[in-house]
Parts: sequence; structure tokens; C-alpha cells
Amino acid sequence: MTDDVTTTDGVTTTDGAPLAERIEAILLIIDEPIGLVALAAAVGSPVAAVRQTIETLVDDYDGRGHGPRRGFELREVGGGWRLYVRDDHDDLVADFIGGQAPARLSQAALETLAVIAYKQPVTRSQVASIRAVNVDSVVRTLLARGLITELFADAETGAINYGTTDTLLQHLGINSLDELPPISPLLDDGADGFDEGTIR
Amino acid sequence: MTDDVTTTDGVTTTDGAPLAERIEAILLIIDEPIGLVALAAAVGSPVAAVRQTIETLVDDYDGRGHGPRRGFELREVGGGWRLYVRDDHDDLVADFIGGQAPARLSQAALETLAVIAYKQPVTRSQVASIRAVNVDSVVRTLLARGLITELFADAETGAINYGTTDTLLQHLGINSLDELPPISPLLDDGADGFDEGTIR
Amino acid sequence: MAPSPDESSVDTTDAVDPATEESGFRVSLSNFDGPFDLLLTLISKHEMDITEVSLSAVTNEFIAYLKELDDDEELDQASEFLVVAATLLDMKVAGLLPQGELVDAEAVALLEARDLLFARLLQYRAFKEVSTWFARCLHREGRRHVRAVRLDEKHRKKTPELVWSLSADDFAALALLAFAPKEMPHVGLDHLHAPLVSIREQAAIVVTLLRSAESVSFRELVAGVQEPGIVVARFISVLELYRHAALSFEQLEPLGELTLRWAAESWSDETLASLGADYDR
Repeated sequence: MTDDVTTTDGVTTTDGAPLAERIEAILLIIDEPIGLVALAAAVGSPVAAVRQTIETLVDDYDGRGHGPRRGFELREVGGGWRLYVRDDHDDLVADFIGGQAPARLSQAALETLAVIAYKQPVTRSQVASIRAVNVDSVVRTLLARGLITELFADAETGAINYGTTDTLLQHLGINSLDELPPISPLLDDGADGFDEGTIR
Repeated sequence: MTDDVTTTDGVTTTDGAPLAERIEAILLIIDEPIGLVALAAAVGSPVAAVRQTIETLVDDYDGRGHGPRRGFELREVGGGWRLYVRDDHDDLVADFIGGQAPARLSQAALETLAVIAYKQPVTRSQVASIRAVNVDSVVRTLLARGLITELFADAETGAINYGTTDTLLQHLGINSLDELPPISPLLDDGADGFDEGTIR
Repeated sequence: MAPSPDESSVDTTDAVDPATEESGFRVSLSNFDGPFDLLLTLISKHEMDITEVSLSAVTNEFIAYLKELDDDEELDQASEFLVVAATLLDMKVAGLLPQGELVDAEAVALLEARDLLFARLLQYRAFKEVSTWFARCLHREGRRHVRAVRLDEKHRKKTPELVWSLSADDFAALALLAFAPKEMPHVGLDHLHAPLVSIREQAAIVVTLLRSAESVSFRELVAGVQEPGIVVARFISVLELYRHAALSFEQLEPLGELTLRWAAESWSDETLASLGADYDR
């Protein structure tokens, strides 16, 4: 096929690092399916070699290689490749997520949501400094619930700014953020300790 | 080991689905480390069988099973198991995602963190007396980063006692506080004025 | 790896990152020439008499050393030096005291105090050393990549429907709660459960009591007061009034009765209003 590719499992790149490993490293961290060309650019190998290695990995994960079948599979969706839980285990995953995601938001999640609602756009570290606790996992929950969304990344720091979604407005029974009851008088008092006075 | 477990790679659960696959399915979707007990509950198998299968998977991903070494690995960090990109490929992934390294902690923050880690539960004024400086703002930073947390308020004085979090363990790449380097002999002399015993 | 305790008290380069240590601050005294850290080690091992070390010489050298550092490093090093210098000074005070025959209890207590200071220094160094381990691990682990991928749409749809019961007003109330400044209390009165006490108010009471009598003892001044916070505030207000030369006090023996007399030549309510401003947040 291409000159710098050996065979099957043992496909290696020019620099000697196994191409399959490099591809797996990228596949492990991507959120969205990745196209062959982008993947080839990421691992620094020709598209043809990447395609061949992907095919090997698909077979491998499906148990047609030397190892056992995996609980995940490599699928091409919408022109890109991504790791998915094998369909056989969908029920297992659904049960697990059901157990992980309680139907009600915790007090911590609600308070964080309130801070984001009144102070948006706001970064995670700004919320953390107002709440005086780390809010990473709570922000993940709120994102997963579709109550907040990533608005934009700060041009300088790259920190992501968050805001609330229409889903939240629907839950609150209001049409726009302007209808949120004002809380300014008390906020003014409390604002001293915080960075800048952008609170409404 | 346990009755419903066969051998090595072929470990299966009572319902016939390979335990390794079920574990892999869960590992693929979690966003924080999962402990053995939680994992056992999720896949519906005894803890001993899950432990054994995890060990098999670790070996397997490291290339000591039947298949090739993987671009990812299974690590026990911060009290649970989680999939990581194999460290050989960290630079590759860093180039790909192009993120910036998180802000480093100041020397003052590092020392305060060390004091809290070894002497927890500990109040701010106790930390300050060891560091001989005011630690308020440093404690605030550590709280916002999720590296320490408020444990409880002293019944008499109301002073808040702080301790470290699992997030810290994850950031240190260790699984439990027992893996902190021992410093006791140096501290024994100094322990007089402090709450004895808790130093390791 | 971990700073091994035995080695670290003998050979500093073994316990701490040699790079940072060797480039660190060196001192050159009449009886010692070498890294500052080694000096501390020798003192802490009692192999060098603290009283022989000229703190002012060390300080001069340190200031010269600081001038050659860049800003960040300087700040860290300077704050560290202050901690160590303060401890050294304490040790020196203890070290200069006579320690021949341990007859009187006071001398014994002072010696114990000196040991405690040695211990404090050791403890500080232990944490400082182990903090390099923290820095190393945090740095190494900061480069790792963990799988943290958003749940795939198919699975997200299966999460249980969110139960929402808050009205917009409830939500606003919650926001108020969330925005209320978390008390990141200053050390001091925050530890007391008592409500905050105004030093100014207490001073007003003290002024009234003092002006209506020839002399008042502090005991009389706090008679009937139950809350420790008020006693403390009243005492602070006495100190503040003393600063303003508004009163004089007399104590005939240590821990004896404290007698206060009004001594202000000119006193106005404005002075009272600005009293204790240092204690305002």
C-alpha cells in the first residue's frame, strides 16, 4: 500500500511509534467523530495508513484480532470515527446513568445555576470564586442537563464562558432573562469581595 | 476466586455477558474515577471478580495479554479506575487539543497544600502557625481549585477544618493519601505543640 | 522520590531538588560559608551555635542576593526568608539566655521554648521540602490526558427527566443565597459564635464610665459582662483610648488590678467616631 506501512497489527509509522496506539490516544479524548484526514494530520501519518489501521482496530475491538472482543467499538458516523459503547451494553449504560443522574438537582447544582443565570457570561473559575468551592462536576451536570451552555472562549485566557439556555427559562416559566426577578440591592452589598461589578 | 468466574480473559458473569466488556462499557462513559465497589454494583458482579478483571484489562492494555499494547491505559487514581491516554502519547494529544497548561500553584500555595495534606483535619489558623504567615487567600485558591474542602466546623470554636479532596489525589496521580511521601521523623520533634498522632 | 527524612537532615542536596538548592541563597559569615539551607541544617542539628550566627550579616547578604533575582522568585524567596529569619531570631533570643545550671523553672521553660522553636523550624523545612514533591507530581500529572468525553446523545436521552419545582421567585431567592459572600473569615473574632461587637460602641461605654468616676478598675469596667467578645472589645477600646492619650492606666504588679483614669485634655465625639478604625474590615 504505502511505503512506510508494514502489515496488519504491526503497522508502524515512520518514527517507529505504533500508529494504532497513536490513533487510539486521539480517539480516547475526542468528543465528536473525527474524519480520516484530520486524524491523519493529528497522528502525522498518511491517510491510507490511517485508514488501514482504523480497519484493523475495528476488527480488533470486534474480537476478530488477537485479543478478546471489547465493550466498546469503533464506528464511522457522519463521516468521522469515534469510540462508542457496544450496543449490547446500552441497557447497562442506561441503568448506570440513571443511577448517576438523580431526577432532582442538588442544592449545590441549583446555587451554581443561579450564579450563572444572574452573572452570565461567566467562567467556571469566576463561579468557583463566588461559591468558594470547586464547581467543575456541578457544571458538567448542568451542561449534561442542557440547563447551561458554553457561550464562547475568552480571547485572552481561553477560559470558557457559560450562560443559561431556553430550557432553564421554560422550567422557570419565563420568556427571557429580563424576566428574572431582580436581586440587585442585595447583590451590591455582597459584590465587594468579587472581581468586577458586572452583576446585574 | 468466586464461583461465577471462569478464567483469565474469558471471565464471564452469571448472565453470560463477558464481564470485561461490561466494565469497558462503563469505563468508556465515566467522567470521574470509579471505585471497585461502585463498578461492581454497576456491572452486577462481585467485587473480587471485578478486581480480577480490572487486573486482566490493565495487563491487556499494556500489551501483556493476547492483543497489542493500546494507546490508552487503565489507571487507579484518586480512589478509582479511569482510562488515560498512555503517557508516551501525551505530547501528541497535547498538540492535537492545543489547550494550555493550567495555571501553576505558587510556592506558598504548594506549601499550604502540603501542610493541609499531612495535618488534616486542620484549621486555617493552625496552618498559618506552621507557615507563619496569613494563608487566607491561598486557602481560597485551593478551595476554588477543588484541591481542598471544608470538612467540619470545630464544635467549640466554630473554626473550619480543612482536608484534601479526591481531586487533589487525581491531580497528584496517586490513589490515596497513603502514597504521600513519609515525613514523620522530621516532624516528630515538632509535633509537641500540635495535635499528635495524625502525622504519618 | 520522597525526601527521605534521615538523609534530608544530613545532606540537603539529596532531599531537595539540587537545581533549585544549589542556585539558592548562600551566606558567607566569619564562621560559616555555604548555602543558607545548610546553615539551617547545621543549626537544627545543634552542630552550630545559633548565638554565633550574625543575623544582621545574613540579612545583608540576603538583600544583596534578592537584588539579582527576578520578581516572582524574589517574592517567594523573600517571604520564605522572613519566616526563617523570624524563627532564627526567636531561637537567638532563647540561645542567648544563660543555660548553665538548670535551677529555676523559668530557665527550664525557656530552654523548652527553644526546643520548640527548633522544632518549628524543622517542621517548616519538612513541609517546604515535601512541597517540591507536590509540585513535581502536579506538573507530571498535569500533562496526562484522561478520558472525559461528553455522553453520547443516545445515552443522554435516557437520563431520567429532570424534576423541576422552583418558580422564578424561588430561583431568585436561591440566587441571593448563592451570592451571599461566603465568610472566608479573618482569623480572630470570627471564631467566636457571639454576634459581632463594635469596638466603637464599647469605647463609648468605657468613656462614659471613666468620665463619671475618679478611677475605675478594668474589673469594674467589665463587671456583669458575660460575652467574651464584649470583654475583648472593651479591652481593645481601652488600648485604643490609651493610644489617643484619653486615659492612663496603672498596674502595681504583674497580673494585678488594672486601674484606669480619664486623662483626655480635649475629647470630642469625632475622636470616638474614628476610634478603632484599624479594626474595620
